[in-house]
Amino acid sequence: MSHLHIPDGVLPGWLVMAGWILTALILAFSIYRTRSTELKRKVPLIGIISALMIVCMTIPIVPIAYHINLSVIAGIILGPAVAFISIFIVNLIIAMFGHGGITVVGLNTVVVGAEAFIGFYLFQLFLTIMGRDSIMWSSGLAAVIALIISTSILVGVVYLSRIDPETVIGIEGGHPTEVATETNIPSQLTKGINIKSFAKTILILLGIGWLLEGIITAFVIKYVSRVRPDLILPQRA
Amino acid sequence: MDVAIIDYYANHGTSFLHKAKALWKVVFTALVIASIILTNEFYMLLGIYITLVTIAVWTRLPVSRIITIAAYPAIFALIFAFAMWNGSWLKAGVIILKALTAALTMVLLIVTTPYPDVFNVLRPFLPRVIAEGLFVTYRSVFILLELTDELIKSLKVRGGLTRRKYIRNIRNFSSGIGLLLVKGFDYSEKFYGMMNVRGYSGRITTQGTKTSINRNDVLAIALGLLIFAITISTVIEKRFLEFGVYILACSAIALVISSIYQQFQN
Amino acid sequence: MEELVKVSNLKFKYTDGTELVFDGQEFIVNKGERVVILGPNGSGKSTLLSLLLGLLTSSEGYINVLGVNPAKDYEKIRERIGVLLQNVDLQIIAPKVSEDISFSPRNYGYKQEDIDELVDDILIKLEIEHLRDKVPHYMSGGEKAKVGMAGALVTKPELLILDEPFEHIDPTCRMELINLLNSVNKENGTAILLSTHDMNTVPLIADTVYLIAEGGKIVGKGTPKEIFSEIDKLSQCHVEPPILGSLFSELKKQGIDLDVSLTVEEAACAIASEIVSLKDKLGTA
Amino acid sequence: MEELVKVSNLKFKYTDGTELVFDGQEFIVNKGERVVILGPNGSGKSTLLSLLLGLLTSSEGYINVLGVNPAKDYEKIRERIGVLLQNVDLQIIAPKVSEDISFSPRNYGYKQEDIDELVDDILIKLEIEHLRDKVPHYMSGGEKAKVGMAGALVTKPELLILDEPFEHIDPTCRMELINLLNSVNKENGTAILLSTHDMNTVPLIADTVYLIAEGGKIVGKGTPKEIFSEIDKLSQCHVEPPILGSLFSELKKQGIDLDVSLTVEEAACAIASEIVSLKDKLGTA
Ligand SMILES: Nc1ncnc2c1ncn2[C@@H]1O[C@H](COP(=O)(O)OP(=O)(O)OP(=O)(O)O)[C@@H](O)[C@H]1O
Ligand SMILES: Nc1ncnc2c1ncn2[C@@H]1O[C@H](COP(=O)(O)OP(=O)(O)OP(=O)(O)O)[C@@H](O)[C@H]1O
Ligand SMILES: [Mg+2]
Ligand SMILES: [Mg+2]
Repeated sequence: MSHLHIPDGVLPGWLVMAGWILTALILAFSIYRTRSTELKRKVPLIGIISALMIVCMTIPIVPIAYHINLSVIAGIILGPAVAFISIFIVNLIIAMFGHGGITVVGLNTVVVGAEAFIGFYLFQLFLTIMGRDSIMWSSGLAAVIALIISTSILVGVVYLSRIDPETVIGIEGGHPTEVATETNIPSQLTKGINIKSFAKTILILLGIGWLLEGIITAFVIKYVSRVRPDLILPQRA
Repeated sequence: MDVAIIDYYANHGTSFLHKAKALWKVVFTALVIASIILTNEFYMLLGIYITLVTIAVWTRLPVSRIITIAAYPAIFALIFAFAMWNGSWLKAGVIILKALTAALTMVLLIVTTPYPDVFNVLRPFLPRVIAEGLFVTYRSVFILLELTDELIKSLKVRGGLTRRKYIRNIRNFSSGIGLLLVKGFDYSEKFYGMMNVRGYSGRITTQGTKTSINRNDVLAIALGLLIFAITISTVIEKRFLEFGVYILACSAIALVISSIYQQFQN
Repeated sequence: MEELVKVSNLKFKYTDGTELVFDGQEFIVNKGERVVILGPNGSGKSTLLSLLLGLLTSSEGYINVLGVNPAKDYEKIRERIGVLLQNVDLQIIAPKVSEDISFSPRNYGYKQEDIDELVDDILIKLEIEHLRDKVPHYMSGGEKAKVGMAGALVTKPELLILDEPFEHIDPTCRMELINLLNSVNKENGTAILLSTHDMNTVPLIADTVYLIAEGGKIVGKGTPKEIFSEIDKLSQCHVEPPILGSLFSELKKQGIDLDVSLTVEEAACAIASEIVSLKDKLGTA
Repeated sequence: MEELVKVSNLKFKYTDGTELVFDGQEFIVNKGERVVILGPNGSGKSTLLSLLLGLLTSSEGYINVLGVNPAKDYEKIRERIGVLLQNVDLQIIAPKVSEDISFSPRNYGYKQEDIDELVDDILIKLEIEHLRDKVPHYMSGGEKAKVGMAGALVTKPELLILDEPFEHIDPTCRMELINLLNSVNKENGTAILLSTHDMNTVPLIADTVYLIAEGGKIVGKGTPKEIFSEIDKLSQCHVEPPILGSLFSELKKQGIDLDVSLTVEEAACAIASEIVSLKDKLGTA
């Protein structure tokens, strides 16, 4: 669990909608941009990378929720645009399998897509700075930083959910008082997410995940670069 | 998330839900999900959850397994609930129940409907790359699952996964993932090439033949509408919430009767 | 005779630098002919078939399949070709057997009734009606092979291209497939082009055998008997003659020169008649 | 004789309900013995081998490998067992041949000098020194098989377990592998347990053959000659006798009763001596 799948019903409707719109826009742009570079030839790659992400989620490394994500690997191999398509596919499928929320596929895609995007550019940057031999360090570092940033985005999203007091977290409907009387929830307690404790919680929970994902990303990219270097380096063209 | 098991259930079930057409099951799912989004009432959500469990019993699949599969998002919901903790158990319960109920709805759909059928319904709304990507991904998942199985066997018999040697294990495991990626890519490329050789022009499965709606479809839609109607009425008219207890009781009774009946059948 | 496939001096280079050159002589498949390609691992059999299917593009040389260059215009001829690849798993596309078998005709835009009829026909012909509603990843290797074959045969193609169709398949099933291929060949005049390592099946399925050496060079062409009697060429290509071929050449070495026969029945007849005639002579003597 | 492997009345059930019961008789591999398992597709050969390797856990019955129950204590015996699984592709894990061959000893914690020596030895023994620095991904099937074999043999195991090692491999390469296995068996006394579909290689590699029917039942045990002369049992298991076996039984039908021989040389001798003796008689008569 190097990254958090937002479940259904936690975030307010407007935020969920915003996630969908953003995802739709980025998808449209990605498809538009890649059309020129032979999108058709990419379909097998999209398929296999998406499948790999899904399959890796079925291999729990440490029991329960811990699994790796491979989003940065997707970014490095597919490039940010195509990786976004792939991540959307993954999120849609795992949502169907009850793994993340179906209503928040949009938001989840934005968050994980950001990992791929940031991972790709950081990897390229580190490679140019540190040279081609640093492929392990470059990819590993890129992964860790990308995950930290994407988690921050997630915290940000959750923070955003507090902004509109009318729709506080969407937990209570439009009539807080009535609800409160009905179900005996003291209304002063429904202030929504405590952003500090939320951030603390996930930072602690995810820290180990980042490290693990960083190490695995480094080894996998190293492996691929030795066996099929063509899958990694000419990507920038 | 055990893809193979889910796929097996979807393809080997015999219940009314398995027999209903994918389109109407998707409608059912959409209605239930909408209900879950609309209501914020603990008892309402619990009622829906119990109803869904009842339907799970009707699918004649291992219910506990289905519930376990659908319990995964609860872990994340727990984190959110913890972060939002303000002393209200009910509120935490609502957050977790929402995640659980939504997940169970999706899982009910997916254990009774082969995934390609579901995405065939969505297909008209998706760009071609995504539709094709979804499809190739589905096949690739099964190719990879088989490869993964063999890979893990190889790693084990060659000493690659040893108790208590964590660093070594991670390293070997990563090599394994790299191997899967490279091999898997070769395979998907061949698979995609073969699709084209066999004449692919955008029709992977048969278009849903326009047969009339059957009993199973009607039942699926009716269930969806029922849940939606009750939920929406409580959202619009808060007074209906007084009946919350009865709704809960009804769903619980339905569950008990169904379970006993199912037990009896076996 | 009409040439369905013609290849000469074809060159292909993989990204890692492996180069294959299919020269030495022309490679031809005639209408209704059953052609087998033999060659060691890595000689380029699969590569040649992929080139014919337009999956790879050659860099040099002449290639013609059903009148077109497959690298450019495969779409024009694909309805006339049935294909079964080395790894059947990768060619079963649709999620249900009946849907998979109807994949090609559906995509070619056939009418639904026609499709249904074609699918029914082929299911009956291959005796796999019980598999109609199965999901591919829950079938055994042999079943998959038959489904793959059904998908290849459903549009009644003129040319069938098969890459090692007998791998993974136990001997009983193999004989069924061979009989099936032969009957399709006879009834519909379908030309068959296949590659295999299993020398012992070659005499049962081949009119013409091509022998490919490492690197792609076509070093031999002939009927199974002709090819299998050129022991030195075979060993040059790391191809072992089928067991009965070896038996007869071993017998020849020991001074017993019988007509080479490559099926068990023929061979038994040849040997038996030799012995019986000797015994007869002994009796009369 | 020391029993390395002993299995009796073993039961295993896959999650989807497929049940395999290895009963009928005990399954035993002795020290230094070469054992072949024959059976149709889906009879449970791979499952049995997986059980022996501790990859699956049986629900009932007795299983013992090198003195332990592999499901529990495989780690204790893994250094003494070399393994080549059905799909070599996924068994060659490292991105370079030499790294892959040293994979097991590295994981077992051997010292670097020892590892280097072991790797050198095995590369020389299998005559694949030229592959040392290659990337396995681009190698031919035969080369991969040899590298996989090297990885299995590098720690000089007492027991070699191979699941269909001859699939995908051309006949010449197959013969090389067979000779290699036989020489390892002779020199180091390594016991060999393998499963295969290729009947014709069985006489070359087996001391003992076990015949498994669908569902796992062990229906036959014996030397190749014994097993292959029980034609009805074979056909019950959908196993075809090797070609020479069929030839001799065909000859028998035609009234010529020779000793069954299963290698080309022996068969040729048997037939030739029969004919020659007849000719001699004819000459003297
Ligand atoms: N995708 C690829 N990239 C690089 N080299 C390849 C690729 N596919 C095949 N080769 C190489 O090309 C040569 C011919 O391979 P091909 O698969 O055509 O042989 P084959 O005759 O079909 O062998 P087999 O009998 O093992 O199937 C081999 O040396 C192989 O290593
Ligand atoms: N992972 C699995 N899940 C469910 N059933 C399985 C699984 N693996 C194998 N089986 C089933 O168990 C039976 C035995 O399979 P196994 O692979 O052991 O046969 P085999 O003798 O090795 O066949 P082959 O000759 O095709 O390799 C078959 O019916 C097969 O379908
Ligand atoms: Mg090939
Ligand atoms: Mg097997």
